[in-house]
Amino acid sequence: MIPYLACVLLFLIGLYVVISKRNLIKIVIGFSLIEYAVNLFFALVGFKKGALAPIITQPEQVRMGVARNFVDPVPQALVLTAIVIGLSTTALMLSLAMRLYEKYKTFDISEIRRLKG
Amino acid sequence: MRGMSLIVQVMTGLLAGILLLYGGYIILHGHLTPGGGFAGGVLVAAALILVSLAFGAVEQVERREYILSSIFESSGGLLFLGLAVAGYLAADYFFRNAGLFYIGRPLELVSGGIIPLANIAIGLKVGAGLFAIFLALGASRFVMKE
Amino acid sequence: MEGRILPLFVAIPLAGAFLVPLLSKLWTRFADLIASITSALLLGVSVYGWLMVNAGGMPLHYWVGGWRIIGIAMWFDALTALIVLIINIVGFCASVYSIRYLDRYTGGRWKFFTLLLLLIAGLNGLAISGDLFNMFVFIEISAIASYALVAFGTEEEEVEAAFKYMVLGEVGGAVLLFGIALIYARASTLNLAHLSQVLAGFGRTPFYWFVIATLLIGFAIKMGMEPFHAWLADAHFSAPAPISAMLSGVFIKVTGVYAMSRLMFNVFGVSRAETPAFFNLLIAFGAVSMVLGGLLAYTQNDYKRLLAYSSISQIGYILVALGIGNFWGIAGALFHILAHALGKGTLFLASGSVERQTGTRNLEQLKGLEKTMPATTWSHILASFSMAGLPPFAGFFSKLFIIIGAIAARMYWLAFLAALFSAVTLGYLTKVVNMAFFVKQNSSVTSTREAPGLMVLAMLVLVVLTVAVGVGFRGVLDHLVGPAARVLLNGLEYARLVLGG
Amino acid sequence: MLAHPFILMVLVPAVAGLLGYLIGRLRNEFSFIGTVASLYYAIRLFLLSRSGEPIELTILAIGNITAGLRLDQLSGFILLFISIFTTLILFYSFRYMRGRESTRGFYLYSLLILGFANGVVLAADLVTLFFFWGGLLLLLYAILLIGRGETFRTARKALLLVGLSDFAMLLGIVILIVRTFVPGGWIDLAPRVPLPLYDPAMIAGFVLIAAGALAKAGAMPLHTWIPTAAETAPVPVLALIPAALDKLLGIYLLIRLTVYMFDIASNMVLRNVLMAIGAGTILFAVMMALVQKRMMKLLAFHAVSQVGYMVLGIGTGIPVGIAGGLFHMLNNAVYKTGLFLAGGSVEHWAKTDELEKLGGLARQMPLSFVSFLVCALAIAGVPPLNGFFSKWMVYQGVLAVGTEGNRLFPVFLVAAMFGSVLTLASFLKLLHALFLGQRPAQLERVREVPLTMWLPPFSLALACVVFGVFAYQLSLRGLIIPGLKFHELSLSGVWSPIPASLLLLAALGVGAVLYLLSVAVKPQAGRTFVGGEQIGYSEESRVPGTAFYSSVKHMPIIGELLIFGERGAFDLYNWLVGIFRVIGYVFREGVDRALKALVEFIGRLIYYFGLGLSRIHTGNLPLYLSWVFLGAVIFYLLLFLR
Repeated sequence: MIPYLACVLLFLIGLYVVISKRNLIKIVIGFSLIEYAVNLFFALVGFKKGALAPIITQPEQVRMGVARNFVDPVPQALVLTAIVIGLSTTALMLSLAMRLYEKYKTFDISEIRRLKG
Repeated sequence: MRGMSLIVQVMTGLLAGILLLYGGYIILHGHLTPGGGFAGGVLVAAALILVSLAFGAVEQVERREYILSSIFESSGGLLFLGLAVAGYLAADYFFRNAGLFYIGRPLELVSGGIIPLANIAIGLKVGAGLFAIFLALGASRFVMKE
Repeated sequence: MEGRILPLFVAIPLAGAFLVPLLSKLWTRFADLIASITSALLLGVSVYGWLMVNAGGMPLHYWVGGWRIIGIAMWFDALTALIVLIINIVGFCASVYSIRYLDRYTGGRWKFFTLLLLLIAGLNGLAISGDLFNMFVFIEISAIASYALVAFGTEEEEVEAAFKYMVLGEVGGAVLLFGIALIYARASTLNLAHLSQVLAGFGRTPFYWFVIATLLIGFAIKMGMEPFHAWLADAHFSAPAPISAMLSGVFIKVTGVYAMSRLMFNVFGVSRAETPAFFNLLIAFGAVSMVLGGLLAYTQNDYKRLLAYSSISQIGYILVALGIGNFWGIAGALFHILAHALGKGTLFLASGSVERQTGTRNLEQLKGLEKTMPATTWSHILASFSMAGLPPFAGFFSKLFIIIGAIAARMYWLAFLAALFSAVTLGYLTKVVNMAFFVKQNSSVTSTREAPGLMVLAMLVLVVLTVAVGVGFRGVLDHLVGPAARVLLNGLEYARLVLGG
Repeated sequence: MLAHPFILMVLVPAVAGLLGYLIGRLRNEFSFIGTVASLYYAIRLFLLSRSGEPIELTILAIGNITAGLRLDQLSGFILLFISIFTTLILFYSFRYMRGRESTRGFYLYSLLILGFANGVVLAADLVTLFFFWGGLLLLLYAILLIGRGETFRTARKALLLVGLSDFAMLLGIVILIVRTFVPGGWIDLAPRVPLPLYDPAMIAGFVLIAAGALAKAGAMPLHTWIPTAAETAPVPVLALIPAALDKLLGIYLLIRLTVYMFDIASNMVLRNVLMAIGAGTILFAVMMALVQKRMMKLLAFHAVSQVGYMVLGIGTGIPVGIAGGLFHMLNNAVYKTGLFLAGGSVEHWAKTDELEKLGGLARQMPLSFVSFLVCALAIAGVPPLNGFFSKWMVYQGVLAVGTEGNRLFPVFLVAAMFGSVLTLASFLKLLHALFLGQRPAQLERVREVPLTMWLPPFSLALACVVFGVFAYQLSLRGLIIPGLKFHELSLSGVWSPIPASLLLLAALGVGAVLYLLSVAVKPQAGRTFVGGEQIGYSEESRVPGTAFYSSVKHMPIIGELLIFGERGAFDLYNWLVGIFRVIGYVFREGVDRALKALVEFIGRLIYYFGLGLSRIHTGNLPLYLSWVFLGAVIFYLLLFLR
């Protein structure tokens, strides 16, 4: 239960950062926190107590059917994909943040308000 | 312009080769051990970024590197897609793994069908792509201005 | 195998996207060529797929890599056919239009077309995907491409809009991923068909509602429903015109409405009789979007911003229609997706032409363009009529179906509201006509010539389709929209077809 | 199926219009071919429809629902006249429109309008009808963009007003469809058994659709776009749309509604409402017409006013009244088109339609003058012209309502008769201002218009006479009565037009001779002397048309009559004009402005509300995020914690 609570906490911290911080870079960081929280949650979904990592190290394992004692490998694969997506979004966000800094000479989101109405 | 200090440059020269090697290892063993194209590609990109941070480069070289890496990235993507299409053409299934390469012998390097090849393609794409992102972000500019 | 063509929907645009940066190093115009050829091919494939589904009556399916249920499923039924057709029609027009439109920007041509093709690939992949996580991945692919495209101009406003759009959009993405993780935690499967059978066994527990609410937040952000709409106007406003057309015409509907209705109707099995709460929520938020979007559009003085707020209003129509939940409502929603994609696509392309020729989009500065830009003017006027729901254009029939649905469901106030807000739509769209095209010019910004031929061609294709869909609405209803609406109405029947077939 | 005459009626004009638009050089030829072909098919269909059996063509059939076209006696008759009027007007406009702006568009739109109007009349069910109806709305918008001045405002006003009523009509159609799903049709326009008219939903459907029909015909209070259009649109457009086609179509639909689909006789309240609208339209529009200073606007207000008689007649629900309303529609289209065209001829030469600047053109333009005179007398209801006969039938209908115990009927009767008197007055004024009186200097060179321009109004004037003299034999028995479902028409009080008209003709002949002898030969202000010295013509000494009565009283014989009249009736006239000016002012300020103010107020309300909404989009990202957060909370509240 505690890991799940940690996820929620992480998510809330991320949300807090995104909503309340004004610095663009901090917003990106907060956003990454949200992603990590969700990824962590997803990885936890596949967790099974006392099970092994889903890696076959000996040929015999295949034949003996040890595979049954593995944790669910699907979430891990999915989380990897999600991390890749997170990486690209973070990279794009950072590059946008840098462009914004070049244009507006500030990292303060509350001053970047040319679009309104 | 000149990059970082001599100590850093020497250390980088030592490390970069090892990093590249390790990245290649992870890419190639992606179907046997944890890791694979993405993780290995990140390592490769890290090595490249390290070198370019430590040694610096004139803008012209950066531009060339950027073009090169975008070419590599695209070819990685095309290779990956080509593998998928090869399975499609051979056996009607996108990413069909059977019937192309020898598969099914656990824990041997040449055993995963098209998976090692796909890992290589992904490694190419991720390595080149991350490096391209690094160049596009222009991080080196900030470092070198100091 | 029947489903052979399905991977092409993803493979063709991806191949195009990877080829563009390689080949455009040799000759920059390869980018235009590849993009146009690719999108034309896609259009051909989607028409072919539609014909196959229509002829056989049975959906097409495909397992990537031949892995059956543990692999990635692809699925092409009548609903997919409709969505894929919409994506590729607008995508084709956008890429043809972009060829001359991009003259405005210095360089970066290949980046634009790569991203555009990635956007199309993501949307197509989402439409044919039969796997929950894959849906998420494709949503993210198209979303990331769209963030980058919004920022394409790299001026202050563009980058600002892209950043805001991105933060909101990615919050939506994260929430979606959270919802998917919740589903997986409970059902241990991601295949939509399998999932629907597993979920059907759980009953309408609080967990069920929690997951629906979570997913709905994600989709609401993607589709720009009030009050999740804040990014939409900025993004549509700042993007290059063909991208605005893609975003408004296709993106918000495919990643928002289509994905939501696919999940809710076919996987969660919502139905008006059993889960009225969901439908009432759609009606409430749809009506609010319809009203507020229309009011916001009414006050704008920027051509594209007005159109952007109008999109929110039209999304409201679609949601209301889905919320009505009977056949006419759902058919009306799908018809409206089609009509709005064509009509709003035309309008955004027309705004791009005006901006390219005159250099401004401010309605107070534009005057008397009718004399010099007749094709653009009339494209705009006809598309406006379609959007406002005047016969015999496509938009009329969608609104007619929506009103019929509302009356059949005894929601008279909704019918009244829908009719009223088509008058408001007419009001703000003719305001554009008035200010930009017809008022006599007096030394204000004006253009000396019509937009280039390819741009006009792209607009005309959409306008002709708008008229054709309106005139041949019976055929469209019988062969395209009606079967698609039945897919949604049949709900869990979907699962049986996949697993049985 | 494409070669079926029904389809051809719609397609041929449209295709001819498109071809003419594409090949601009041949647009006159193509327009001619299009209209004549439409006329040919219309005559064929008219003759076909004489057999009495409806002919149907199903276009779509899905299960039980069919949509299609149908020809019966009513639609055959209307079709014929649509084609006739369009042909005449286009014939006229070949010369009139030459060298003007947007000529290509004019022919395209008017031919498309012809095709769509044919479609409306041929439609067998409400949905098909609405399809063409909506198309006409767009074409109206497009054709009103032609002209001079702020055409866009005109077009937008028309689009909003007519569009609003079209939405109402759509709502009505949907209510009817949902309410009474008749197997075999999307609400057939001529069901075997009329629908009942007591259920609130049915009444709502009826009222909403009737609103659409009335707006099309131009009844108050949805008429205001017509006078506005008169300021900007060219004459053929005015003659084509508000004068001819819109009346035909609007009243056609009203007849379909009241006689075929429902039985209006069964609901007294609705009848009273319709009659009140009719009477109000007659009176107020004619008052507005009296005070106009521009010919086209004056005619436009009369075009509105005449609708009142038709609505009044149909609203009576008595066969005579309904037949009278339908007949009046036909007559009105004939003389109103004639008036517009003849007036347009004047305007064509004079380049203005302001009454102050016109006058004395009778000698230069005798044929136009005669056409205008006959049509003006017809509209005023002078026997034996056609306008008299139909008005008389309407009065009979109103009287018959009185015998049914309706207490309100005297009001309607008085309004209708009074309107008739005022119509006569205003046309006397118009006639004088245009053709009699003194000619301004800049009009010296005016001469008669060419054949293609005088022939259409002249033939219409001829039709006025023919329809009047042979009213019973030709029009009623041949056209009107078969078009309605009543087999017998009891005309109480016999009016035999032929002998009466012979007598009147003799009187008119004498009058004409006198007129020619006394007035037209020698205009009264021939020479002007100042201090014993003759000076030339000067603008100051010219008496404009508004001083009609002061100049007429110098005429030898007619002058005597008029001097007599001037003391009594025309003092009253001036007095009344003063009152009407006030009433008209109040009406214009009170109702028209109030309506406009209301629309503006709503628009402004929407605008400021939207402005307030748009103000809260401050561009502040955390604010947007908090909205998302808020929405999320609402979602969870609504769904998870239900």
